[in-house]
Amino acid sequence: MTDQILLYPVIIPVVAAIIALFVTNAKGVKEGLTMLAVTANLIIAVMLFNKEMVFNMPWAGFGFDFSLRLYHFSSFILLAAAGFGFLVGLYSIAFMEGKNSLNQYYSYFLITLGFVNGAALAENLVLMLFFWEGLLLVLFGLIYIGHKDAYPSAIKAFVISGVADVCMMLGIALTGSLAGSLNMTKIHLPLEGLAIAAFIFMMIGATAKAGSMPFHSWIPDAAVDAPLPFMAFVPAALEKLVGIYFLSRITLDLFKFTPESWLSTLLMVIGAVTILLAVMMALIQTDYKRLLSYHAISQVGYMILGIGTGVPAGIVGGIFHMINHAMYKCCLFLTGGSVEKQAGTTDLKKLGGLAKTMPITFTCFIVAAASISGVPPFNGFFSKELVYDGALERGWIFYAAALLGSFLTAASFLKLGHAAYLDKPSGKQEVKEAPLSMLVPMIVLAFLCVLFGVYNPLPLNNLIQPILGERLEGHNFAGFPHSAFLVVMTLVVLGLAYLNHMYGVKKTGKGSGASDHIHYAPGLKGIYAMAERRVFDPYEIGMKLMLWLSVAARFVDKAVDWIYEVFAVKTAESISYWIRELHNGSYAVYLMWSILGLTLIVVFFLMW
Amino acid sequence: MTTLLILVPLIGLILVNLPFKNARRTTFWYAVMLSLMQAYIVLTSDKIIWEGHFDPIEEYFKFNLKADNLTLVMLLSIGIVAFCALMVAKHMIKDEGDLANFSNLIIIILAGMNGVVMTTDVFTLYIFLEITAVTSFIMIAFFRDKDALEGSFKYIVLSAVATVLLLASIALVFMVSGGTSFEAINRAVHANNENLILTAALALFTAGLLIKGGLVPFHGWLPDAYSSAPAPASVILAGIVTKTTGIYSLIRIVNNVFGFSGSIKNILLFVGIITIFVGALAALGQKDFKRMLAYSSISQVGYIVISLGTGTELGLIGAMFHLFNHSIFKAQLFVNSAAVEKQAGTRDLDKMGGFSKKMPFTGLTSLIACLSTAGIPPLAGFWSKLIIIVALWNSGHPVFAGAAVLASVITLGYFLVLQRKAFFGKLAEGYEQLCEAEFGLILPAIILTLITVAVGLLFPLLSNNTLIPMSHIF
Amino acid sequence: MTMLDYVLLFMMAGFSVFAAVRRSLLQCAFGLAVVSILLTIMMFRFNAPLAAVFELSVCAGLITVIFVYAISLSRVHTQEEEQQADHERKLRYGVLPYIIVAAGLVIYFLQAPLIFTAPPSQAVNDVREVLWNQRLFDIIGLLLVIMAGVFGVVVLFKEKDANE
Amino acid sequence: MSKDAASLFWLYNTFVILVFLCGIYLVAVTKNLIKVLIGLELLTKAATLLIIVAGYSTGHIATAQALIINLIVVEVVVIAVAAGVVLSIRKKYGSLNVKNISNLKG
Repeated sequence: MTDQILLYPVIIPVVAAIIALFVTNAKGVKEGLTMLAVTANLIIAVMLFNKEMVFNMPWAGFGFDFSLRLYHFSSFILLAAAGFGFLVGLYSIAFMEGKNSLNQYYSYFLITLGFVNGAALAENLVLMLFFWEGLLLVLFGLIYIGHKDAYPSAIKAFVISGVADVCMMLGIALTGSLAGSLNMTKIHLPLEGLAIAAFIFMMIGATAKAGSMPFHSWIPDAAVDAPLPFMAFVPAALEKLVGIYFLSRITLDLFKFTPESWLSTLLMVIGAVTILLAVMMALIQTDYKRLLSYHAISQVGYMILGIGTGVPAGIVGGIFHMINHAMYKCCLFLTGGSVEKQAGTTDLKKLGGLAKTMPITFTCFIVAAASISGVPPFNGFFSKELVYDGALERGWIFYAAALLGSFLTAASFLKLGHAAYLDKPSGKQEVKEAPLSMLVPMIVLAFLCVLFGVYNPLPLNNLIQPILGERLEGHNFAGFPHSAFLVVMTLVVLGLAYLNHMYGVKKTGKGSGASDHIHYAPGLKGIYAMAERRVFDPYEIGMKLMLWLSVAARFVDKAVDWIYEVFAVKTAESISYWIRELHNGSYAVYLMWSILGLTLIVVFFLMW
Repeated sequence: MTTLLILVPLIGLILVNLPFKNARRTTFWYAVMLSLMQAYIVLTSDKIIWEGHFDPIEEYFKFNLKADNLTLVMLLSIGIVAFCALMVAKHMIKDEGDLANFSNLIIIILAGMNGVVMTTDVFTLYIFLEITAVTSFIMIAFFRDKDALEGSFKYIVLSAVATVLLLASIALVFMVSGGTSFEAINRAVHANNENLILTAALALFTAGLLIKGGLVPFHGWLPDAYSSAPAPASVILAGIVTKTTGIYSLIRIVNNVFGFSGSIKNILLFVGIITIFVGALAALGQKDFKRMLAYSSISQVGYIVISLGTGTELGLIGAMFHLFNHSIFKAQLFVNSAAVEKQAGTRDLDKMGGFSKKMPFTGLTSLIACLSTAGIPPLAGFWSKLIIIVALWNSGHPVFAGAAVLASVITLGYFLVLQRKAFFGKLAEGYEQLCEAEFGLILPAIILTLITVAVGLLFPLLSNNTLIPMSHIF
Repeated sequence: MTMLDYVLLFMMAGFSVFAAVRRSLLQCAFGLAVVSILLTIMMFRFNAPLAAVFELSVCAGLITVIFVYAISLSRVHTQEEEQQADHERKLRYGVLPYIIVAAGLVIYFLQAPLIFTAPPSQAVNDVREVLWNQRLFDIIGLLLVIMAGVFGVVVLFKEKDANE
Repeated sequence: MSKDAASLFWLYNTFVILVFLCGIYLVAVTKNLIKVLIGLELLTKAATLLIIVAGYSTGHIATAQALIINLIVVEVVVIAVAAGVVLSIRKKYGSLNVKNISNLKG
């Protein structure tokens, strides 16, 4: 196969997107075009799977050449993205019906897919940065068209991702200058001196794109404002894919990342903190979609923790968790979408008793919720075990944090399931099951969760482990987790979560109050209240800082204006007036000046 | 035969004023012919005139006149400015007899300046300076109105003092060198350098010439003389007389005769920078059109002197080029002021306004002259100021270079004030029926503008065949 | 340096100060004439006869005549102008110290020793020969000056005033 | 430069400067325009004296005489024109007071 084919994954979605922008909004034309593009992308991704290919074209001089490289890891990301693209595309046809600015939505959707393919395939760092920035713009676009006052959260997302991308740019510039070349395969820098700074900057960029702690605050807001398929497609799946793909490329290829270095502990700390804080916030949410978005943030913590350990088990666990998370999170969001479409609201207090009216959505929810909580037969359980194995190897404190995280995850999902589906129905109107085109993606994703769980050698052996290649040191993590101790601990934690849920329900009488006893616990109540008021949100702090800066700048500007308009003019006028006064018209005075001048010159000459 | 440039005007003067029937009416045309011939001769550097030898004249009049490049430039500008002054005179002086007198005076001052420019003897220089001075006294006081008489008297007093200083210095030099010709003095200077008498002589000479050139501590007479003089007189005065008597002789004396010593450079730099700033700042607040132009010419002469003060070859080129440029656009500004004065009848800037609507040519030409004086790129003024500032920078006076640039900003300032008050804005009331000056008045302005623009645009190729050779007078 | 030279010098200085200080115009003109005569005598002393004759005839004569004519034109001061002029005379003496200081400075500096190699003494010492052969160009200059003077007189002393 | 010639020059030099200063004082201080002219004439006298002394002290008396003759002629013309201007001022203002000619200000 000629190398040009590498261009197709990028070109097809983007061209389709441009066409979608201008196509007439006749019934179904846009949807058809999108599905066509997405299926073509899926076919090409399948064809390209596990191939070795390089495509090179001079682009902008100065060493930025348009070079794409297909190898195992990028083909895996390509395939996953194509899969999600196809499923969410199918889902959004039904879901987005009747909503406004549809051609904008579909074109941004396709551009996102194209740029993710581009970022995955990019061989040149600057080219990767180009696609990375493209994603930022489209992210803003997609949130913006959510509904009419989605503007603030779109700006918030844009600013936060923008800041992170600037760090990324800085990192790439540093790496480029240190390594002398911008080609990812040629860069292999030891971690000392400036390289550390470069690593940190790039790590910030990658983790921010994946949505980890310091750069996470836009996701919950976007969850409420943005169109739901966007949430299912970008924050849940693609961003994680691209972010973690680049994070693993940094740690595995670009830098000699060793478990001993303090950077790996730094990564693990970020991961652990993200897990705990995000899941604690998730627990107290009363909105279906916000709860899921906080979980998306906390699950990223597991991936970063896994990769941060630097141990083969941890890395394999992290990457495996990445794909698993993408699947069940996307499925959960889709169930959220169907609930929103059918029941009209996503507020847990108003929902209830949907199990009987929406059986298929309910079953998909059960499968996805179980896999995210790490219940044994499903895929979440196996990837979490690998992450626990890696974390325990590096330090029990990280393992304890991860375990507490999964306890709270399980508790919150029990609360969600009980409140949304099992409580007695509070709403009056009759709720029907979601249309078929929304159900199919959910069912496929649920089936995949089960498949990757039960028969996990399939994903591990031919998808994830080839990525590490020689770094595996001969382990094969496929099959049932090796250390029994971890399995027992997980089961104990799940049991505790169930008991905690039962206690909460008995105490408050209804499903949605299951976490109240934690929410209003003496110590936590103040912190939770402050968190609700966004006190800890870095974005708000930044905005206040900017306010002071602009006031100071305006003051300086006024001072400079004063100097030019008032000061310079006044002095010139007064000096001019003084000089004109000096000429008082009498020739005697002029003569005296001349004599004075004469004596000065004579004295000057004879002295020097 | 350089002497022709002096003899022909002299003989012509006698012939034209003979008591024939209408001999006096031809004076004006004779003067015009003279100035044009002079400009033509210099431009074409006609072989016959320069190298030709007429035995009869040669045998009787053995003058040792020398004409190098600096003289050529001066002769050219004298010719051009004299022609413009005559054109303005034709239209400003209505009476037949007065016009004849004025043309005679212009012929004399033309001959006088030619003498100053071509002489090689210090005392002859003094005599021709006196000729030019006396003629300009008479021209200023030509119409004998109150202001003109006052301006003329002030010029007489200060010029007389300057002359006495020159004479004293000539006496000292005569004592040391025995002769008064430049070479004799040069030999004496080289023979016993660091002699106190010679430094005293140089000091007195510089002071005298600075008074005549109108630089700041000595400039008292200049604004009054220029602003009160009748229009044609102020054109030729501001255009070329002050620069020939003051600056040219300064260059010739300091450069060829006494040679550059450390102290003369410092004096020239110091006087130059003060002149630039005082001239510019004084011009900023002026109410009278011509008085502002007078102060602006003081400031521009300061540029010439500061460039001379660097003492380097580039500085000299810059000085000479700016001298030529300045005489062109200053003469043109005075021609414009003459046109405005004739049409609008007033010189007070506050009463004027929006004249360029009614007098488009005058407005446009004065705008170009203003921009050129301020040194705006495409025009000639920019190139000469550029050379000056580069010369200052190279000769190790960055502070002066910076100050010179700042001053040209002030220059642009007061010229834009002039343009806005006189030509732009809405038409001042009472001038509705204002109309453009006759063709005679616009012609000199257009010629001078064309010269400024041509020199500005053609500067690159102009520079190597005229400016560089000009520096070989060292 | 005979006694006569000193006497002449001191008389000249005395009379020039007399001319500078005296209030009445006539005495001032008289002082100038005496200075001019003394100058002529000095020139004879320095055996420069031609120059002396010129000086005497032109300066002492012509210029004094001009001044007397000018004085006759001006009217005598009225009474109150008289003491007004006296009052101003007091003011004028204020300028004297500045002038003395300036004189002191210049004289002090010019007293420096005079050492330079003297040029060869002049071969030709006949004025006429010098004037007509070496300085011919000056004569041309003189012609022009006289022409200028003529036109000056024509313009300035013209009876009917052009724009009266 | 002979010794006595040098001393002769310096002696006359001081007196020349004195006469020069009297002239300047008269021009600067007087109220009457004609006195200004007299002052200018004094200045010329000083210059003439200096040239004669310079010529005599170095033996170039012939050239000095030529210079003096030329100088005197030129000075006559200058003073004549100056007198003309002064008389015109007198005719225009009616008085010879210096105040008349100090109204060109600024």
